[in-house]
Amino acid sequence: MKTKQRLKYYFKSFKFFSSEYMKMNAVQSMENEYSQLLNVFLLLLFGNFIGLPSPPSSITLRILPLEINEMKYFHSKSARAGDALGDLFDAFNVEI
Amino acid sequence: MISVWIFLVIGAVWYLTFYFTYGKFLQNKVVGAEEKRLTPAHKNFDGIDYVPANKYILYGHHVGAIAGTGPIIGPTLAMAWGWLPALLWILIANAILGAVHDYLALMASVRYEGKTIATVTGNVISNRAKYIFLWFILFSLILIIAAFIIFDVSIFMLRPQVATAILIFMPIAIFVGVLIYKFNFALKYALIVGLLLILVAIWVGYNVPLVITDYNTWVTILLIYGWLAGWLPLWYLLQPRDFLNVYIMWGGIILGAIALIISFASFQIPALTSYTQPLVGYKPSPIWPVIVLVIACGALSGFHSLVASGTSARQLNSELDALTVGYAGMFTEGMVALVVAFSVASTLPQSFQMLASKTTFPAGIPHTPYTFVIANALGAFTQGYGIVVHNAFGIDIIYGAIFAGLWFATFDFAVLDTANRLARYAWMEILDPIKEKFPNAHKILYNRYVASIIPLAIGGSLAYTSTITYVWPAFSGANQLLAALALITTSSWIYYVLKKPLKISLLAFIPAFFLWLTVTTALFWYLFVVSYPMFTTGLAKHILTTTYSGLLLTVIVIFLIILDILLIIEFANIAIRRRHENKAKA
Amino acid sequence: MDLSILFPKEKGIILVCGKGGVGKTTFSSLFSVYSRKNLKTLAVSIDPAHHLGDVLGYSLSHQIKEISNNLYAAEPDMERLIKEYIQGSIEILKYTYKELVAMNLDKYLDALKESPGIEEDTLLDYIWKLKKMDFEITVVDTPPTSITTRVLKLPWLQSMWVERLIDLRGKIMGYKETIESIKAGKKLKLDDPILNELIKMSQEIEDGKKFLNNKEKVKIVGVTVAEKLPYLELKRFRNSIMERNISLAAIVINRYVDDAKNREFLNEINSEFIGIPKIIIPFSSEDLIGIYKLENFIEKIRVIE
Amino acid sequence: MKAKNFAGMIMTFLGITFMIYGFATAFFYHPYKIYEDNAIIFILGSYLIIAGPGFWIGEVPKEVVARVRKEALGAKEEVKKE
Repeated sequence: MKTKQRLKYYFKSFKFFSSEYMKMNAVQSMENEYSQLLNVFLLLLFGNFIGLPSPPSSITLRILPLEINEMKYFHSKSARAGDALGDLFDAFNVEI
Repeated sequence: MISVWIFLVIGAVWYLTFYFTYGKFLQNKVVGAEEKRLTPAHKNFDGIDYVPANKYILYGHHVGAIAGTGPIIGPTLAMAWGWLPALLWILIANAILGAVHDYLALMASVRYEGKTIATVTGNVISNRAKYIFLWFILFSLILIIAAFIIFDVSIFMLRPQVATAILIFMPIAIFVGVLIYKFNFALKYALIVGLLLILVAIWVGYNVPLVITDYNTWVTILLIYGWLAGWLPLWYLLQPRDFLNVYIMWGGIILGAIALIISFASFQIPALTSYTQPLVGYKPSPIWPVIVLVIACGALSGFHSLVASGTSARQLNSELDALTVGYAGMFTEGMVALVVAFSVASTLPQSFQMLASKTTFPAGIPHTPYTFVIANALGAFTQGYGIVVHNAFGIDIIYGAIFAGLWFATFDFAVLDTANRLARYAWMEILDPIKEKFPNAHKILYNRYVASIIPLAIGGSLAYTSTITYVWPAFSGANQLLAALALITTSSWIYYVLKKPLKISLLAFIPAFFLWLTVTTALFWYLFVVSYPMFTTGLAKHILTTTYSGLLLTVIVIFLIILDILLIIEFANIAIRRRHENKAKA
Repeated sequence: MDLSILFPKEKGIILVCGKGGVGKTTFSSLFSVYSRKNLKTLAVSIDPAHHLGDVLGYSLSHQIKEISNNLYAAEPDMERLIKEYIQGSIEILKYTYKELVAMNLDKYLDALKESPGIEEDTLLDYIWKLKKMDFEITVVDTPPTSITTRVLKLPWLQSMWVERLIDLRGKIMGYKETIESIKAGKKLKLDDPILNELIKMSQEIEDGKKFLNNKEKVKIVGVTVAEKLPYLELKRFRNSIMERNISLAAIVINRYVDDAKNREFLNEINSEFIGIPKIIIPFSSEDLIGIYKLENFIEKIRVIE
Repeated sequence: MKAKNFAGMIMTFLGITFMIYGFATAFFYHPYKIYEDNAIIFILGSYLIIAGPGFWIGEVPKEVVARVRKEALGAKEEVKKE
């Protein structure tokens, strides 16, 4: 009985990993583009703190309360602004 | 007649022993990775970039990102020296240099909150070192564009069936992409549909080859593709193509390994033909140091440090996973290199008879299997792969060869347009320092279209005028320098930042300096024996193409050597400054 | 023909615009005193110079108060207006993200007070508030034309920005939805509060634009005197609001003296602003202060086609 | 937006016709091969198929805005009706 269970476990975990791996492959560069666009959106909204032309404050004020969750991403992305090289290498999946 | 599969087993055992002995030592003593220390994926979790991923999935993704076409060219070319030098280099250099380089780059980046190796270099050594890093990347990308255009054209000219297959493959990738993203097809079925269509493409290619005899038209076609693909939205062309590519690669490797074992293939070439074989630029090239210019990605590649310090560092679940992802990841690429090397070694004379008539040997070079493998490296590999698969499963040799060709060409196309995009970015990044001094020059050079044309123009011009034996070693040189810089950074990170005792840090320093020494001598050798003489003979015989490529390669190699020396000077004065600080503190 | 041509069908706003010092406040007071006879009138001055109270002869405050029967007035203070305007947003934040109050978010929002263009937003928001009040007619004494033009053009600027943000947010949600559907293995429909908010905002801005373009609801009166500079400023003002197809309801010529210069000036105005009624307010030697004096002065006003 | 989609459709259609044309010419040669100029047409077709759909279906995210706007407008009508 022991080996039968173990085999079933291995087969199930293999199925899980292969489907996860497939998903990660299918979605990785789209996720990267999603994060870049999100960063641009946040920069557009709150750019006036760093000198970018920003929309009339009536718009910023109304969206600010809804934007708090995505602020976390905004901070971590701007902390890493200096070295976009890593992101580019992931997005383009260079195989050398 | 020693059979090949024993060495595959030896290779696997070798890597496993190294994994559990040297790898564990690196992990516990040198880097001191602990389970309880939080990785960036947990510390600055943001749900998009920083997301902890499962160890095996990250390993699969890391290997998918590093192994591609690299471990095919190097080992095939190295067969000119016989199978022993390549085998030894792939086993030893991988274990001591390659895997260590990937693992340390991964761990250093994990300790620097997922920042890339370029920023780590900036912190650990100096900001100028960061720009050296970018220059190496730019040169590697330009040379890889040239090298891969030449490879593609040589396959399409030699085996026109692959050309049709790849041209049908592109719309298939788009179709699969539409299935997945627009009609929300389940991934499993989209993959099956994709792979079936690829088999159809191979069958169509087999029956209806696409023949273009003129070399330069092919190069122009590929340059146009590189430029065109550089502008398309990422998710729409790149993602589905990579989605299929990875499965072609895994399929190719596993099929090749099984075929080698089942067909009891045995070495058809001697262990060592001669110490100096006419390999790089058809000049007698000694194994040490030139092997580093030939086998680049099979044993060690600077680009892996960038891949390792990207998603892999940001999605690492725990520090202990790093050994599997970084260290074992490189070993997998080593196994791929072994499979490629053995499939060529066990079939070289046979493929020589078949393809000798179709290969153009330069004047004054004897027609032997060992010069055939240099003049027509990809022919040797695809034919060899076809024969091995034929012996094992009885599939027609041409089909096997087309599959190997398609496997190579799909990755080539992927690298072609990604290299173009990255070169554009690296080019713009490098221009930063001149922003204040020459603002208007900077404005012109910084323009998006200009930035994307320059790398393609230089790389393309090399592709028009030069051949594999000149361009590939130049690329490997730049690539290995990148690795040397990354290794020096990570070893000084261990010694100066982690403050490990000298005895342990030497374990990282010695391979770094050995690599640096080998690469520098190899580049000097390349400069005086290959590229400069090529320039002078071209001048003497008034052949424009050889003079141009000789000149361009000489200039690039000189630039690389200058940067290389700058790198060591940079490291030297950092070391001296740090010793004064320690003395002052003590 | 008399001042009643400016009366709206049911509810409306009169914006009295002109170069500083041409007599906007005087006309606003005259007109509100006139209109209070048959309509429940509110006179408001959002001109930082704050002269409405002095002309009407009452000390006005931030809150609206009845100064005589059927006539209400107020002089809102800009600082407090901005604070009220931003306060709304702080309340929402404090309500939805209680834990963030510990991060004393109001400092963060104080920074927003200083952001450029906050005055125009506040003034526009105040006009929208006036629209909702239940006065039959509201006479607004506006700041000099340079500020008023920007306030009037603000809805178009806002809508340009909101459309761009909607476009970008739509793209983001498109990617997110595709990614999540692939991960979940089935087609998902995600709803994004920010996109909904943006679309709601774009509806409101459209309504605001329609309101400003509606000649019944909003009547803009251009005030000038028979001099070059105020006249040129009025022409420039007319051209800039014409771009957003807002038109002038009437032209007021203040301190009119029946001499050659004024008559010639009147002809030029007639040729330049065809089809727009002209309100002539004769020069008055003594200062027009207090409702009683204003009322007596009204019959002197002539309105010509 | 319409023009962009339309251009995308034309390019994709042209791409398919070029590829079929290029492929058809192969059968005039024994053994079958797509030769020289026909190959160029075949390749041009393949490039058009790569570039075409980008304009046409590249607008995946647009549907989301249209849907949300419809829902928002729908909600508004109910409010008016009550």
